[in-house]
This record gives sequence, structure tokens and C-alpha cells, in this order.
Amino acid sequence: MFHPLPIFIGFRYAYSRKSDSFGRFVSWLSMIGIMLGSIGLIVIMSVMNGFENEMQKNILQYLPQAQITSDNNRLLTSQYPLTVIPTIAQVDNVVPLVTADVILQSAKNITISTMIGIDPNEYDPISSRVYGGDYSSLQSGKYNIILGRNLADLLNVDIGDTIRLMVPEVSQITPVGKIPSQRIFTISGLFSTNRDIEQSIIYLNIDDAAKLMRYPQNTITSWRLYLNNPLNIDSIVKTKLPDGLHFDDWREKRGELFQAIKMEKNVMGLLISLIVIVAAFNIITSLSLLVMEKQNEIAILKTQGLTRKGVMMIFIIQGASSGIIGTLLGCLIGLLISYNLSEIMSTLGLTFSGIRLPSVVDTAQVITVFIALLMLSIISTLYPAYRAANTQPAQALRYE
Amino acid sequence: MNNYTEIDTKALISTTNLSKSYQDGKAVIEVLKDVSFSINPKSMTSIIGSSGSGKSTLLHILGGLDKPTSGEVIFKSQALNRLSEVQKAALRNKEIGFVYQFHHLLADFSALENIAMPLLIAGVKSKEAEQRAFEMLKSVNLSHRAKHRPSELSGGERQRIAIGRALINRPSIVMADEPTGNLDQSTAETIFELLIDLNQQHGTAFLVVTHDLALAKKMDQQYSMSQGALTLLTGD
Amino acid sequence: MNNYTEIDTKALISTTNLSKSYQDGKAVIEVLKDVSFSINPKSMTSIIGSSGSGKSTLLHILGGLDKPTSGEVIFKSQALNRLSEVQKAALRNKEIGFVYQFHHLLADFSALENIAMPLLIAGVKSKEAEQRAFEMLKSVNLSHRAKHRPSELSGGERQRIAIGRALINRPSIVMADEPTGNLDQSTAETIFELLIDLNQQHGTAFLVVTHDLALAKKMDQQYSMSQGALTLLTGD
Amino acid sequence: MLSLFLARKFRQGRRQSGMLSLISILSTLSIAIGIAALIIGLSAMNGFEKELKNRVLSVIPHGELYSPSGTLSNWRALQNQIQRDPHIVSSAPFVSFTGLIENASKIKAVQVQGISLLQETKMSILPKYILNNKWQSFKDNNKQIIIGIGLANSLGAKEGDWVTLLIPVNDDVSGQLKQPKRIRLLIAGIMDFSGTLGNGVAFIPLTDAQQYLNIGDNVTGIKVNVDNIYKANYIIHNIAIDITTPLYVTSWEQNYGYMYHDIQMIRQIMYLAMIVVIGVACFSIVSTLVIAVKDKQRDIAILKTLGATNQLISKTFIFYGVISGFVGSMIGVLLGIVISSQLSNIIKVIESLMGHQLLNSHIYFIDFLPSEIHLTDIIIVFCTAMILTLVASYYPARRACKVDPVKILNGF
Repeated sequence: MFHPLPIFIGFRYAYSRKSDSFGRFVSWLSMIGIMLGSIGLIVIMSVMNGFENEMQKNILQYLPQAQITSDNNRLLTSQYPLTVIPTIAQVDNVVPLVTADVILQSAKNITISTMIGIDPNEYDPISSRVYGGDYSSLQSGKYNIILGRNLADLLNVDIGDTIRLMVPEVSQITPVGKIPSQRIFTISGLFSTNRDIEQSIIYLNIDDAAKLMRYPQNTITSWRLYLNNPLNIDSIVKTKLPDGLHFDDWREKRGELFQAIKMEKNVMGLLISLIVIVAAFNIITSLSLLVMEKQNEIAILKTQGLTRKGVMMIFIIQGASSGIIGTLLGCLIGLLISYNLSEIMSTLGLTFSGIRLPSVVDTAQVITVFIALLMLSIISTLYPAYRAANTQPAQALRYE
Repeated sequence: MNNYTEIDTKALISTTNLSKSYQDGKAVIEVLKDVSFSINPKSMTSIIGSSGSGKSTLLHILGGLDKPTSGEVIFKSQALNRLSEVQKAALRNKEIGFVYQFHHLLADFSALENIAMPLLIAGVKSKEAEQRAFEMLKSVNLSHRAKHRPSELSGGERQRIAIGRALINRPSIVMADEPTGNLDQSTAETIFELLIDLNQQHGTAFLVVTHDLALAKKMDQQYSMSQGALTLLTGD
Repeated sequence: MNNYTEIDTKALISTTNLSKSYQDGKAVIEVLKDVSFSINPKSMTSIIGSSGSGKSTLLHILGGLDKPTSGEVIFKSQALNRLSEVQKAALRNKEIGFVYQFHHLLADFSALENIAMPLLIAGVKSKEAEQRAFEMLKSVNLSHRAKHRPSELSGGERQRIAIGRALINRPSIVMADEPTGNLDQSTAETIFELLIDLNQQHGTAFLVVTHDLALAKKMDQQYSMSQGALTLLTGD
Repeated sequence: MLSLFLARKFRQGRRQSGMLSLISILSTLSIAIGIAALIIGLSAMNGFEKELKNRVLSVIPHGELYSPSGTLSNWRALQNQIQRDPHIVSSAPFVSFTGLIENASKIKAVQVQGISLLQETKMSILPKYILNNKWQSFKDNNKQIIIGIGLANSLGAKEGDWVTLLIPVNDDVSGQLKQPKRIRLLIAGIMDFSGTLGNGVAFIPLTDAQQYLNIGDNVTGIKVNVDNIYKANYIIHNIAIDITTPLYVTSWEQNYGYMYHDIQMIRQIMYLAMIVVIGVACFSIVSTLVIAVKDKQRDIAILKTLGATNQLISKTFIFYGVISGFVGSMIGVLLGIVISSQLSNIIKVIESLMGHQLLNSHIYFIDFLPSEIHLTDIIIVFCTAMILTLVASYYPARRACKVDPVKILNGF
């Protein structure tokens, strides 16, 4: 029964100039409360999305995001050719991969990293990050290697120097003891991305890598899948594979980091939602105040036959209107801030321990925050509206 | 439907041993004691009594705003206590008008909007409601005050708006509680004249509660009320 | 200090053409019209008049709670309008007691605390205030009700507590506005007897506003009030 | 104080329909939530800071001075010179190199530290973190090594196992890279810092390290502890300047400083968020008070007739607001203290419910939620809340004075 009357009366009470200035002041307060809550929620969520996205861009982009391999971690391309791999949504590209943990020994130092054997003609995200040498130098049989800048500093080597590569999991028993398969490589280029990736992966030609691994002819470690959104890995890993094959994905090595970010997002969200809860309490108290102020008017309306539901509608509309406007304004301002957070931060000269705060707006999140706050502001008007509907007209009128 | 014996079928409202009491601290205060009377359509009835004698409580119970502790109110052969909350509200909207000593107009609305309110509550479209309200304003000769807020009107004008509002839905009866209480002698006279020709013009019954003997005398039926008991003075 | 000509030096309170009017929408309502009279110490004065005739407004102006539009009130040779808010409050605390038709006791406090309140406000230590309040409770023979809240007392008992509270600071005058309005006949009688012997006992002047002619007759001076004008009926 | 007596009685006598009592509960509750959350948050941050100091900085040196060429020969004279600086609390020589530890097919890179057994106990409380008190059996020249529990787990090794340490052999003239030196070592003890700290470090006696690297009596450098850790960088740089031989200098802030800054950052965010919560909560105190004034209108009018001054009435209602603010703040403080003191156990219960660890030991330098209540935090939070309630009570108190007794008293 959409009745224009409650809206006509509700808005008149909420925004009429004449009504007691304090009542308007208080409904302004609850509006500001909800607005602060929604701004806080949206900005914090976007910043957390930003961190997650940054992490994804910096790390997951380069690491093998998902691999399909057999139980003994190697595939004969004739037995399991590319065609046998089912086409999976969200997968941009599938390339052959030879990978393993290796020991790098230079004149000065020794350390370990993960070897990525690539075919220089295929695309690899690192190609655009190589400097001081050339991505195409990784030709088969050249035994060239491209290192991260940080790793090179650690090993105190530069382009042109030689380092020894050893694969502990592939070793021969010799009279002197277990000797890991090893070979000398020359550094033909360096790449710079971020400290983490520069230390954790090195690049060689896929055939050189296969030889180092003592693989038989055309054998690879796995088919590497490039995903356009590595974060929702769950759906991809569920696809059915021909028997004998299984998925390895990035979560084995880097899962904890993303889990930590998700945890921090939840804790921050909880913190900000306290503001929203208290703002909802504020709506209840301010609306109760307005109900107290308008007690006589309610009695008069009741004598004219307005039903209890009509009275309730008036106050729900009046209370909810400040909540709705607060939420609307809050979400708009929140979006505005999130979209150009870095500009705002730099103009204000604010920095968070020196790093630039990334912020990415996720519309689904914003919509859920918007709807949740709307529901909250409406629900918080129910109690005062119910009390308003129950005022006893006889009692209120007698005092006048 | 109603197994009551000698109900007065042609009466507009009739009550049988209506009583009302409430708890005030330790003592129980008897506000109405076995009030039985009836009001005929188109009649002008007055009740005289000092303040605090239960006059207003009687009016509220007749209008379904308050529930009696015992006894029954029959309004146009419908027993109020069998009506649902919504039906009673509709009754107040269509059948009964209230006028109080204190004007009780809605401060945030203009005179026109105040008069139109019962129509809007009844679901009448705002266009038509405004027209009928303007007609009523004319009949209480205040058409020049349509846009003004109650705070900008004089006591007499406000009371006339309140009466207009009570009559707008053409109720069968208007209950007035000390309508001239706050007014000086002459304005009270004019208000009373207005009530009387509205009674002739629209045939609306009036139940007027007052402590002003002169005004009460002008009614067809007069009752007096003291300490919650009602006694017939003159009239059939 | 006071250049007024023929002021009645021995009078407790005297007023000269006191009038009060307020704006009610467009019209101006005259509540008090040129009221001039005086009250002697220890005297019992009554004012009769219908409700709305300005009796309460007069009392409030005499007590400094309200300001007259024109005219002057002299209380014990001090012109009220020259006193600051704080001085007037002190006057009300020490010199004047108020009793209303509705008892107006503080609901959250016990009978004893209600009576002691004026003393506490005057800064008397709570120990001594309690003793003097208990004395007063005895003199209105309600010592058995010390701990009770107003809600647990009957109408008559509450009124006696209100009177005790008004007298506790030994004011020179008590202003009572319809003190017996809410009470049945017999309790009204006892309250009135109480006022009279408190007048004899403490020498406190009483200004009683009532519409009960019988009670008014028992006073030394009687005035009547209608439409804001005061006329002397009997007494010097 | 009469006004306090009046305020207390008015608060108790909330006879108005359930509404007033409910919303005063709500407003007290919102103050309590704000304060409790802020105290819990701040105590957690204090806890992190304490753990950072006790766990991390009590083990890793506050700063290290080492020679650019990699080895330091006249280190004993250098150590004496350093020790003379008033800010230096303790110092010790150390040998440090990157090595690989191999156990069966698993191999992990690790930073191996050669430490002098005598001087170490002066420098750090490392022995406290070695399980089953194995520090006692850690002897020189005994082919022993102590590794972190994280490293032991990923290598699948446990105390008493033998592992192989691969050490880079020093370059020889021909530039031909020689095979790395392999040394069999006994895991003498496992360190458990319940966090990332122990994963990348292994300890061997100083003399063993010198012998493996055959650098004779030389050491890699001198590590020092300073009296004020937050000025470590500054102190160590000053020392390096006075010393003639060229030295490289690092301090704990290089690799653990970001943790300290993160803690401060989160603390600021928390302060901000909770001040907003308490602020909004005070808004509800304002509306509750205004309703209370309306509810007590008649009593105010009566008091005025009894000669009460505006000052008394406004003081009464300021007390009324301050008492409800006080009650709310006390509940908040008590709640905050109780929860903060039990924070670690509460989080453990939540973790067992959720099935996985909240603070993952591979990422956070501790895997439990520490909490330490600082009295200063509580006092600051309590005072801010009281000041805000005082301000919130001012407007309603002024409204209470404006009550006009005439209008109310003859309203009946």
C-alpha cells in the first residue's frame, strides 16, 4: 500500500525549516555517522584490494601460476601433447616449462633459486624487464642465463661472468660421493622487477634446462598455464584432467602471503564496521528524540484516523531518509577518494611508511556495502517508529 | 448480531454502564462511573462539569481513542470493542470529528493542509483534497488564510480551522472538548454560532463538553458530569 | 531608594497597575489589566475566579517567575524588576512558597527529600536539612511516610507534603494556586484547616487562588478576578 | 554537591516509557564499544612492539660493523675502542657467510653465523630460545650446528641428525670455480622463536667458522648492542666515523625497521577510527540527554519555583551526561582490560574454531597475538571520552535552563 501521505508528512517533519533546530541537528549527526562509516569501509577495502592487486601484479605475474604435470613431475610431449590439455576458461596461454630448484655458486658466494626454462620465441612477462643484455640471448645450446639484479649483487657477478648451476634432485653416485648434475653458465642479461622475484627465479633456455635435468628427448616438467586472474585459482584447479595428470598452483609457495592480506582486510573491515554500528545506534537515539518531540502531532493524526501502520511509515521514512542520504553521500565520497587516492595523498603530503597506497575499487564490494548500510539504517528506524505508533493519544492530548 | 435487549436503534451513539478507572500510585481513581446515555443523529448535546471530572476521558472513549474498563459503546449499531484497530481508525476518519480546547493543529502544515489532512488520510487524491479543503475554508470564512501556518493565526481563527478539519470528511458527529475554553467571550460566541449553523447546514451531530453554562444552555440536550457520574439536566 | 509616592511601607507585597498581555498569532490577549493591590504580612487573602481569568499568571508574576508587560511588584520594599535572576531565585527560595493544584512533587525523591529540597538549594547541610524536614513532616502529621515516593501517596498526602515543602524555609508568604482543586470535599477541608493553623503557628501570609467559594469566604481578605481585572470583595 | 545528588536521582528515576531507558543504554553501550575497541587495539600494538623488542632485538644484534674486504684482522683492538663508547652496551666478534644445508634430497640456503660462546650470552638471550636447553652442550670444535625450527621442518631434520653444510670455496687464481666444500655437522639444538625469525639463520661456534673458511684468526665483523635501539643507526654511524679503518655499518632498522613503522601506522589508523566511534557515540549521548531534559521538564520547573538557579540546573544535567559518559567509559575500560589481558587465549580459541592460524609464522615475525596494556593508553582514552561527554552534555544542559516554568506548571 504505497501511500504518498507518510512520505509527505515524513519529509515535512525531517526537513521543514520551522521544526525544532535541535531535531534537525541530531538527524544531521546520524547522517554524518553513517557517512563516515561508509567512507571508511569503502576506502579501506579499496586500499586492501590495491595491495592484493599489487602483490598479484609484482609476484604472481612472473611465477608459474599453474602447472599441469604427471605424478613424477615430468611429461613426454608425445604422450601428453598440448591438445590433450582441456581448454579452461580464464587461461590465456599454455606453454611448455622445465623448472627445478637449483644451487648457484659464484666465486664469492653460493645461494639457491628456482630455474625457469623458457623458449625465447614464446612470450614471457620477464622479456620486458631485461636490461644490459637481451632476452633472445637464451638460445638453445648457448648455456646463457639471465639473473635478477639483486641475486647478481648477492653473488657479486655481472654480465659476462660465469656461475655454476647445480640441481640437487638430479645427482649421480660417484666414488667421491653424490655429485649433483651441474654445469657452468654465462650471464647474458639481468632483469629488474622487485626484490622478491629478483631473488626467487632465474631464466635459461628450455633445452639447456632439460639437459641440466638429464631429461630424455622432448620431455618437459609441465605445461605452464598463464591465467588472467591468478587470484581465483580455485575454479581453474577444479577442472577435470586426463588421468595421470594433476595441477600444481602458486598457493603451495605463496599462499600464506595472500591469506595474510585477506586476514588484514577482515580485521580492518571489522574495525570500521564499529563506526557503522555506533552510527546506527545514533539513528535510533535521534529518531527516538524526534518521536518524543512529535508526540502531540502523532496523537492529533491518530484522532483523525491515521492507522498505527501509517504512523510507523512516517517515522520509518523520516529516520531512514537521513540513513539513506548518509549512505549515498558516504559511498560517493568513498568512491571519489578511492579512485584518486594517490593524488589526494600526495597533495596532502601524507605517506604511509614511505610507500604509495595503491587502491582498486571493486564494484561488487561497494554495492554490498551500500545495500548493507541501507538495510541497517532502515532497520534502526523500526524501534522508534514502533514506539511512535504505540503512543496513547488520550494521554498525549490531555497534557496540552 | 447484537443480543442486547432495549438498544435504541435510531440512536447515533449509545453507551451502557460505561466506566473507566486507572491506577495512580496506591489509590485507584474512578474516572467514569456507569455512564449510560445516547445521542441522536443531528442532535446538539452538551455536558457541563468542572475540569478533571472525566469529561475528556468520556469523549476519548466514545471516539475509540481509549478503552473503557467496563461497559460498551455502540456507534451506529456497531460495538466499538468488537472493531479492529484499523476499523476504529476508519471510523474516526469518516464518522467522528474532534475539536479540542487547545487547537491541536499540525504546526508544520499550512491551514489548508491541516484541513485537508483527514481527506489525505482517507486516501483522497491531493488535488481533490485541496479543493474540498478550500471549500471548507470558505464556509468558516478563512479563505484568505489558506497558506498561513497555525503560529501566524489568532486563537479564534485556529479554532475555526480545527472545526473545519473536524467537519471536512462530513462526519456524523463532532466531539468538542471545551472548544471555547481558550477564547475571550466574543470569539467564543462567534464559534458557537458557527457550530449551530454547521449543524443546521450539514446535519452533523455535536457533543460539546464545556464549563460555560451560557453556551451549554443553547443545546437541545444538556447533561452534567461530576466525579465521573453523568446526570441528564434538560432535553428528552 | 524608591521614589514611589504613597507605597504601603508595612505591606508585604504591593503591586501598582500590573498588566500582562501576550501575542497569540495576530491578536493580542490581555491577561492582567491594571491590577493594584497589596498583601499585609501574616494575612490570609483569597482570589476567586474562573479558570483562564489570569489568576495563575498573577501568582507567577508576584513570585518573580514571570515578567509583567507593565506595572511594578514591590516585595518587602524591593522592586522585583530591579532584581537579578539570581536574586529573584534567592527570593523564591527564602521568602515565597508555591503550592499548586497538581501536587508537583519530585517523583524521583522521597517525601522527606521533597520537603528538604528548598533547604538543600539554600545550601543547608543535608544532615540539618533532613532534621528540619522531619520536623515539618510531623507538623503535617505524615512522619510515617518519610521514605515513601510521591507515587505511593494519596492525593491528600501529596498536597500536605507540597505545603510542608512550601513552608520549610519559613517564607513570609505562600502562594497557593487551587490547592484543593484535585481533592474531594473532606480532604479539601482538612487541607484548609492545616493552612489556617500554619498561618497562626508560623505567621506565614497565604495568598490562595481558588474557585471554591466556601473556602475563599474563610479568608480575611477576598478578591475576585475576571477577565484579568481584580476587585476587592470583603476585608480592609 | 546538590547537583550531583539531583543528577543521580534523575538518572535512576528514568520512568519515561521504555524508550528513554533503551536509548540511554544504547548511548552508554556505544561509548563502551569505542573505548573497549581502542584499548584492545592499542594493547595489541603495544604487545607487537614488546615482542619486537624482546624477541627480535634481543637476539639479532642492534648493529654490525664489518670490513668491505670481508675479513677483519685487528678486531680485538677495534672491539676495545668500540666498547669505550658510552652508548655501546655490549659487543662481540662474529663470522658470517651464506651456506647451504642439505639433508637427503632437500637443500636450503641459510645465513651461517659464527658466534663466540662466551660473549654471546652478554649480547643476546639466544640460549633462552633453544629447545630442551641444548645451549649447554654447544661446544667449540665439536662439528655442531644450531638451526631454526622453520629450517629444520623444511629440511625434514630434527635434533641429533647429521646434515651437510656446503660452503663456497674461496676463489683461486685460475678463476675456475671449484666444487663447494662439504662438511658433515650434527644438529646440536633447534631454535624456536615462534615466527619467521629463526628460519633463515644457523649458528656455529666462532672458531669452527674460522676453521671452515680457513681465515685464521680473522672475523667478518663486530656486532654491537646499543642502549637506545631507536637511535641504533645514529650511534653506530658515529662510532664508524671515529674509527680509522674503513668499515661498513648496518643496523637492525635496515631489515626489521619496516615492522616498527607498520606498527606505528596501524596504531594511528586505530586511534583515528576509534575517536570517530567515540565521537559518534557522544552524539547519541546528546540526544539521550535532550530526551531526559524533556522527560524531566516538570521537575526542572518545580525546582525553579523552589528557587533553583539556572547554574544549579545546568550543573545537574552536565553531571547527568558526565555520569552516563563515565559509566559507559568504565564499562569500556573494564571490557578492554579483560579482553586485552586474555587476547592471546581468545585468539587461540578463534584459531581452533577457524581451523587455520591467524598470524602465519612464515609471514609474521610472531605467530600469536600479543597484548600489553599500558596505563598511559587507558588514561588518555578515558580522558578523551570524558572530555567528549562533557562537551556533549553542554548543549542539553543549556536547553534545561531554558525551561519556562510558567508554561509547564499551569499546563494542567
